[in-house]
Amino acid sequence: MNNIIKLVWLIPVLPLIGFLINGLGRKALSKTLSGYIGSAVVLGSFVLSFLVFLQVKNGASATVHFFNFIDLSTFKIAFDFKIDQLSTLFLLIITGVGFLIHVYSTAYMHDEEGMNFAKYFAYLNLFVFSMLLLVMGGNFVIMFIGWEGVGLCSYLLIGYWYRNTNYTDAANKAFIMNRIGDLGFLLALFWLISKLGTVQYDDIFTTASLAKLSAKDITGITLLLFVGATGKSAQIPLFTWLPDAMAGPTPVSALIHAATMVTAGIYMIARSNALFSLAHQTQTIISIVGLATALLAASIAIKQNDIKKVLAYSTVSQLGFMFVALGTGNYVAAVFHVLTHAFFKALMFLGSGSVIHAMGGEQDIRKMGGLHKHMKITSITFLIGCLAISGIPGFSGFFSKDEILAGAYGHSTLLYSITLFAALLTAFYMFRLYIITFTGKFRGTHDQEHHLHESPKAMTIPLIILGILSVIGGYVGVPEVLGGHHELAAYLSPVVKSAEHHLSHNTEFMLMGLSTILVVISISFAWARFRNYSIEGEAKGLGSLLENKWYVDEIYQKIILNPLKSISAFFNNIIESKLIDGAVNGVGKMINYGSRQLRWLQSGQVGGYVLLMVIGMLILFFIQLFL
Amino acid sequence: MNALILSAIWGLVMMFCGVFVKSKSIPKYIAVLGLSIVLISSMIELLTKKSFFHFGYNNMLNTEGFNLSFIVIILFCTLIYFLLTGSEIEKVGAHVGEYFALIFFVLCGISIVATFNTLLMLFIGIEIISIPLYILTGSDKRNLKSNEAALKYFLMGAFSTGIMLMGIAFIYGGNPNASFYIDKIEMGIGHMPVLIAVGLLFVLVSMSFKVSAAPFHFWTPDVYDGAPTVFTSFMSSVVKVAGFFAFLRLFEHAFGIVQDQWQVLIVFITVATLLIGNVTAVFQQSVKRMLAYSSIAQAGFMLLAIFALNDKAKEGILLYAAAYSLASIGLFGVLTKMEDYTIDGFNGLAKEQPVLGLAATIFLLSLTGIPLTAGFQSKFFMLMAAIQNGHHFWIVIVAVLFAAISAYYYFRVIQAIYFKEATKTIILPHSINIPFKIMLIVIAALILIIGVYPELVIGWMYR
Amino acid sequence: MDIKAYIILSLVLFTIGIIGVLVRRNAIIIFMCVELMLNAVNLLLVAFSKMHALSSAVKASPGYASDAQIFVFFIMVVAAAEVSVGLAIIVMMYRNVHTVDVNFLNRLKN
Amino acid sequence: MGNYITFPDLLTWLPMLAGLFCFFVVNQKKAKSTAIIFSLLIMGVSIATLFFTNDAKYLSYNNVNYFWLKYLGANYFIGIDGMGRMLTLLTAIGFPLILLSTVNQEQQNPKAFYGLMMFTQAGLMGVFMAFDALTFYFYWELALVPVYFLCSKWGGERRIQATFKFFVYTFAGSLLMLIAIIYVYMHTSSRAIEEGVMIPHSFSLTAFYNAQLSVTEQNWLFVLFFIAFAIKMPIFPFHTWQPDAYDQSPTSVTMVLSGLMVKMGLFGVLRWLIPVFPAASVHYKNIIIILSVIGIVYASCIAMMQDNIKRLVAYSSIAHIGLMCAAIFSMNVISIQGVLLQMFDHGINIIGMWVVVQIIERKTGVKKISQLSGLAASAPVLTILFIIIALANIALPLTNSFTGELLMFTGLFQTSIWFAAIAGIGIILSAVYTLNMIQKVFYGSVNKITTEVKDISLQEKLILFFIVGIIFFIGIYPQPLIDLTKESVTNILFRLK
Amino acid sequence: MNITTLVFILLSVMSVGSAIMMISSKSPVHSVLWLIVVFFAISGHYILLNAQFLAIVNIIVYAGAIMVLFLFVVMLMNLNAETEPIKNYRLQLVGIISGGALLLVIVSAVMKIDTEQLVEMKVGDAGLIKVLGMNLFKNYILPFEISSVLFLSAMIGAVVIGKKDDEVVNKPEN
Repeated sequence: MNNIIKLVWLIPVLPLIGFLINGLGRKALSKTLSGYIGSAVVLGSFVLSFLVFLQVKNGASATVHFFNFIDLSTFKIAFDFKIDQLSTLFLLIITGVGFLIHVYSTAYMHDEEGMNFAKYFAYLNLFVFSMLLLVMGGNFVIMFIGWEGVGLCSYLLIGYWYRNTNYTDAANKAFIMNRIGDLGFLLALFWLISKLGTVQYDDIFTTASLAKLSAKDITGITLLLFVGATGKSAQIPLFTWLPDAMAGPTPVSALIHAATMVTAGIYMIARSNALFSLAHQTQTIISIVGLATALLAASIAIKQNDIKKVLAYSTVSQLGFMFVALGTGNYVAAVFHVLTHAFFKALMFLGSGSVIHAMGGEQDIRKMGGLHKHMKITSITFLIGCLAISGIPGFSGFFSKDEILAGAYGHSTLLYSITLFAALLTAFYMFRLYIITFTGKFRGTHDQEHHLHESPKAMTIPLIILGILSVIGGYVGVPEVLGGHHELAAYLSPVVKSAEHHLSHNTEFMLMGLSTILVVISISFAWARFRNYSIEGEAKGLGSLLENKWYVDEIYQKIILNPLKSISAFFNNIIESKLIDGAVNGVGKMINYGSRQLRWLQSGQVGGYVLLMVIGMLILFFIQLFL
Repeated sequence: MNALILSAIWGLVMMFCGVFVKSKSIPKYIAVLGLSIVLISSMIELLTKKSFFHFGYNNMLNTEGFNLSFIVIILFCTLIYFLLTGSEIEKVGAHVGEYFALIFFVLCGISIVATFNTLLMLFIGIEIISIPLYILTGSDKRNLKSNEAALKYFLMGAFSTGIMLMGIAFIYGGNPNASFYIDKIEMGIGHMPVLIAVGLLFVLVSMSFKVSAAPFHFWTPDVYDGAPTVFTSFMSSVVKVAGFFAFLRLFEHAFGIVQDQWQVLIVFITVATLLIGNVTAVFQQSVKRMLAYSSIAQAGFMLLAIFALNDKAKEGILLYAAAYSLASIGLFGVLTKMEDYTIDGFNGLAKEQPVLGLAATIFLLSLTGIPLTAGFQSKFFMLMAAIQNGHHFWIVIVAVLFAAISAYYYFRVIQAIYFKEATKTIILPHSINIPFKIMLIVIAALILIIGVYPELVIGWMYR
Repeated sequence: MDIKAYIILSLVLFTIGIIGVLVRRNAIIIFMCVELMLNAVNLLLVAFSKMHALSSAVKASPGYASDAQIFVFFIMVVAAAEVSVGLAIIVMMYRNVHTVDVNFLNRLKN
Repeated sequence: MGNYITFPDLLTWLPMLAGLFCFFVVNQKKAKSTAIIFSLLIMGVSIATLFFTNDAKYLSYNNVNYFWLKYLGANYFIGIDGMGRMLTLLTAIGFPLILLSTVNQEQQNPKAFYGLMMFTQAGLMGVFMAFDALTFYFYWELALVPVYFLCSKWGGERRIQATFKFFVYTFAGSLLMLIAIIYVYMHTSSRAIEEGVMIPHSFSLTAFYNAQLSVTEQNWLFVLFFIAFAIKMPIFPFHTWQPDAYDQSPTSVTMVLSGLMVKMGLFGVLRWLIPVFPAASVHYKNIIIILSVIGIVYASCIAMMQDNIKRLVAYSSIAHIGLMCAAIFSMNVISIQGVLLQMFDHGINIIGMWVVVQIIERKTGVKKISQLSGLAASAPVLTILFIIIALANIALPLTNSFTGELLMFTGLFQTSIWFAAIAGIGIILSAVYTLNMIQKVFYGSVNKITTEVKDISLQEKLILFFIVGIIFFIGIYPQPLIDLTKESVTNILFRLK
Repeated sequence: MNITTLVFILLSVMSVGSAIMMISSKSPVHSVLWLIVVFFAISGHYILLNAQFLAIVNIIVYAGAIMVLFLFVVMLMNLNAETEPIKNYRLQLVGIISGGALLLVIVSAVMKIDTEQLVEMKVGDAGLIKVLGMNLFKNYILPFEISSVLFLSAMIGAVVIGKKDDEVVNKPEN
């Protein structure tokens, strides 16, 4: 045990080393070498993580102290790593999926020139490093370091093709929206510090210190933390950056914007479950926001035509599900869904990457179709992903989603039914995507058709592995009702204490059955609708509303950005130059004016001078003798 | 005593020198020699507390350390003045010896007003200062400006003399001791007698006139502008400070105990002076005239000493005497070398004449009151005095805000010297002789030294 | 006589002098007005000296009472000196511009 | 006190000597190298001071104290405590960086230029070490005057007006402070300097701490002091001199102004204002925090509107200083410690920013953001280094500012959540304008102006790497700085009780 | 009303009246003559106050020497009523009003004195030449000597300013 724990520092440091090698030596390294290095370090981390996992799965946990980051005698922030079941699970996801995506990238990014290629891997490694810091941090500050770090890497990677202004716009948007969330996180952090004087998980999540917090404190802190989570995990109102973030290379979307970074919010709330369980109002808000996001994103996804956009909105929607789970206190379900989602969403993103690769960069599904013939592995693995996300029994998504639904049902029937509806939409749009892309006739140009080919091994192997994982990933959490033991729940139990739902087995069966049947119906509907897809005209009414993403971006532009700009312009043009500078210069002008006026007193005539002197005397005499 | 008598005697010597010596440049050396003698003898008097001359002057003068140290400072500054601009005096007109004689008489008058103990001596002293100055102002007979200045100065000066005498008469009338001695004026209990109050007002007005405090300052810009530059230099520095010294001495010893009854008048005058001096100076285009207004502005600061009337004020007035005189003398010295007195006339001076530029900059910085210059120390002591006084605190804030404004017009000259390019139409001085440059450097160095270590000046008064 | 009478008298004379300075433009007349002011002062001083001569404190030494009259003497001395210089200046100006109007020379202003 | 030369002596006299050397001894060509060599030497001395931190043991090395104006009770008293040590270190590091980074710029009349630069350094050093109010005031102005000349002589086309505004503004402020100094001085208690000689008052810091001031007196003296410091920092609404001055000054002077000089104001607040007027500080704290917080948002908003890269950095600096000021007046251990950290960090970062801005301006000849594009393609190393510095400037974790801002915000939060929240908007806005600027200047495709631009030279690389190195070192391990200044924080807060 | 008061009033009216005439008469020569009348009236006052020495000196110095000098200059310049510059009416009025106001202020302040202090008339030795002489040459020797400096400078002034040596040049404006 101890030996491995002593080595945990290597887990983040390895990717950091990879980053430094790739970053500093990007001119010297060949593409192959930097690809190897980039992947190898992550693999190394994965191996270590796995070793750690072997240790902690028996219930052990540890806080590893390195040095004091900040030490004021009254207040300390330690540089600590917290190694427990939750963090280890995330370690595995990050390094595991991360490794696969690194491998995939070596092939996907092959067209980039050498320096940029190395830069790409450097960024990717830096991302892994930050994400590892985020989950391993032993206190909120270290988590925050990772938290902002992943935001930065996301920014860098979205803007990877920096010549395109739209892409860099998207990158800025992502960073800024994340920062808004970060502010919430920070404020929560300050609140905690001012109340408890510490940021250490081990000190905060004890009954004794939680008791020190008033109800108002708890609500406030959890709400602010949740604001942080909405930023990172793309929930209403801060979700719009995620679809735009698809500007980055596809593997990046897979890793950052599907599997890992966006789940940071869930991780954080799961990590603080002790706190959130005490805040019922916050929980309600979380579930409402989650649900609304799930619905909204799902509805938008129906009408999107960019393959990655659909996946992006689906991610937002799935994250919404996870928040519903968090809101209902069902932390294990949320984490479970993170796990399965990481598999199938990464799979689908990589699959879409494979498609895009084959299509020579084309992302519009309307110009695809019938790709199944040309790229079987991609198609099949993508289908597995779709099945998994739709919650077809047997696939991983089924188990996790079902758990969320069960939790929602335990909470309220209304919540359950809306969540279910969102799940049905998921199935619908995913299959819409699949059907339009992979079945039917090819609708692209001849050139494209000619070049269609299955992707190289470095891409397909990760697809296959993820495909397998998307199937079997769910079996770590088979619920009791299906004869399982829910190993995940047991594994996480030292850290995460979910709310208990006492649903009878019958009810659970009934729910599963209902959702399965409805999902199948939904899929069939999609099949019926898009089997013979041809390019549609302008959508109208609701359709156009959906196609334009409910005009959320435009609304933000109207109610936030434009006023901000006008205020800034007002500050700049009126207050700064007229009022403040005007006042300062005005004093100068006044003096100048006074100077010009006072000069007339100096008339040059003795009589005038004497007269003024006499008047001066008069005033002085008057003051002295009569006042 | 030494200064008084020796400078009177040397004035006589210079007068005869004017008659018998035909060369124009010789009187300067004689004057420097004489002034050195006067200075040294005064220093000896200050150090030994013994005068060379013993006769009963009925306690009409008071040669305490403070007064003597002021005289020493004044004599020293005048010596610097002679050394720097002695050769300029030669250029004013034909009567070189006479000019020097008049300056010595002025010094004689200054040593009276610095030590007077009775109102009579004050009056005579002031007249001995004024009359030679009227003449010096008008000494450039060919110049109508000089004529005009002399006439204005004379008429207004005579007018103010009348006012001062009226004041003295009232003070005498209100004084039951029937004495002109300033420390024998009885103020009674409570409010001072009305007669004395009226007298005080008259005297205040005429002293304000002498030190060019507003609203009795109107003669200053015109006279300083019209007089030959080299004499303006003397008038605006040494003489002006002497006026303040007399002002301070009179009001401290005669009216000090009822200060609370007239302080508000000083406040009024001070604020008006600061306002008019600083604000009007802003718009001036001629450096000479700007300096005239700035001398009014500086007077506003010196008035704080009268306002405060405490030990710090005395130290401050000594420092001001040294700092302000040196800077003024230096600056006017530079000005005498300039062809064009407008601010634009200084454009690019630093490039053409680096020494002149640097020295002028230091003088201007000192006048502004930038630390490490003597000007700062003097302002600092004045502020300290005013704050120590404890009444009307706001006047200090007004004073420093106006000091900030003063930076505006002083720095315009600095900007011209350093940051602007010389235009072809403006003639900058070409050949400046080495002694002049050396003197400028010496003055600048003195200003800096006093700025760092002001006890060099005020230490005298504690001897 | 009450001293107030003398005070008022000399103040009136003094003020007439001031008014003269204010209303006249002839330099010589202005100068004469100043002389009038000085005379008003002289009169007042003498009156005060005679007033003090009555007070018991001063009576002991008559020298004190005569101080003011000596002062008047000095004022006359100074006035004489001033007149010589003043008239010289006025004459100089007259020689240059052939007028004694104080407002004629008006180069120095603002 | 012994007769040996002490550290404060070295730190003030060396730059002064260097200045005189540049002015009078060396020729035009050597002035630059003289200044650089001296500044490196001073940096060495300053680093050496870090090893003599045990005051009990090394007191005599760290203090200079002798009578200056005996009758007044003013001593020439300079010394280095933790806070002073840190800021002198910053000054000592800053100057070689500034001089080296602008080494390629040819100045006309380098003797005067470098001479004045070194005088400025002397002034700054003195301010950070003064323990006597008069000494403090002297150095305070000594730092100002050379800068006036530097800006007016070597600045941009509107330099004279801009600098003049700056000068008069600061001069007026410092005169007000002078009044307050004198007033406090008048209320200090007398003490014996030698056998039988009593001095009525004293200018020393301790005497000021023990001055007998009523609450009302404290309140308005505080205002007088504060205006001087507020102008120097500058905080809203006393800031209008600053963008103009930064824009119009030669870049190296801008670096001095923004990196080092603004610290004078903050330092003044910490060393003089709060400890001398504890009651008034508490009385005004909310007003000042509100002003600062408004300033943060306000300056950030204006920064977003700027097209001139120099003005943008200037306004961003106002926002940062606003935060520091707000944190100071939160007056708790965490916030003040944060401010001390941030003073150092901000100094390094903003110098780094200016170094890059200066390189860009020199290479392209423009400072308009809208005229630049695609520098990342032509100068990738510069881009990366600048992004790091810019991100450090907006306090990304693991860069130096993060710890400072974290602590400052924590402290500010303890005053009120709303202050922290509104100030936090500044964090967001800072990201907005910084990223916008990066996007417009570095990203996109190259245009006519930027296409010819070459990447930076080795020497510039070294400077920027050095800055980045400091950024990361302090970002990851700020504890040495904290340890250095811990005691100062305790001392300041002790006065508040 | 005794004779002293009568004489006092007479002299006062005379002095004030001729002073007014002095400032109001158009011709400078008349002004000089009126001023001489004032001086005589004031000398009368001195005699009334038993200040004989001053009365004499006043007539000799002022009326005799100074005013003659004035008259001489006036005649020399050939000034008369026609060449007399006149101020505009409004300025004159302002001058008179402000002067009058000043008088009013001071007089009303002085009149507030309650105690009646008398002036010694016709008798007393303070103004006698013997007392004055003793005092002047015993106590006031210093100012007496110093006033020689005053005359010296006045003399130099006359030389410097009065001596005609160059023709007038209208120097360019600086």
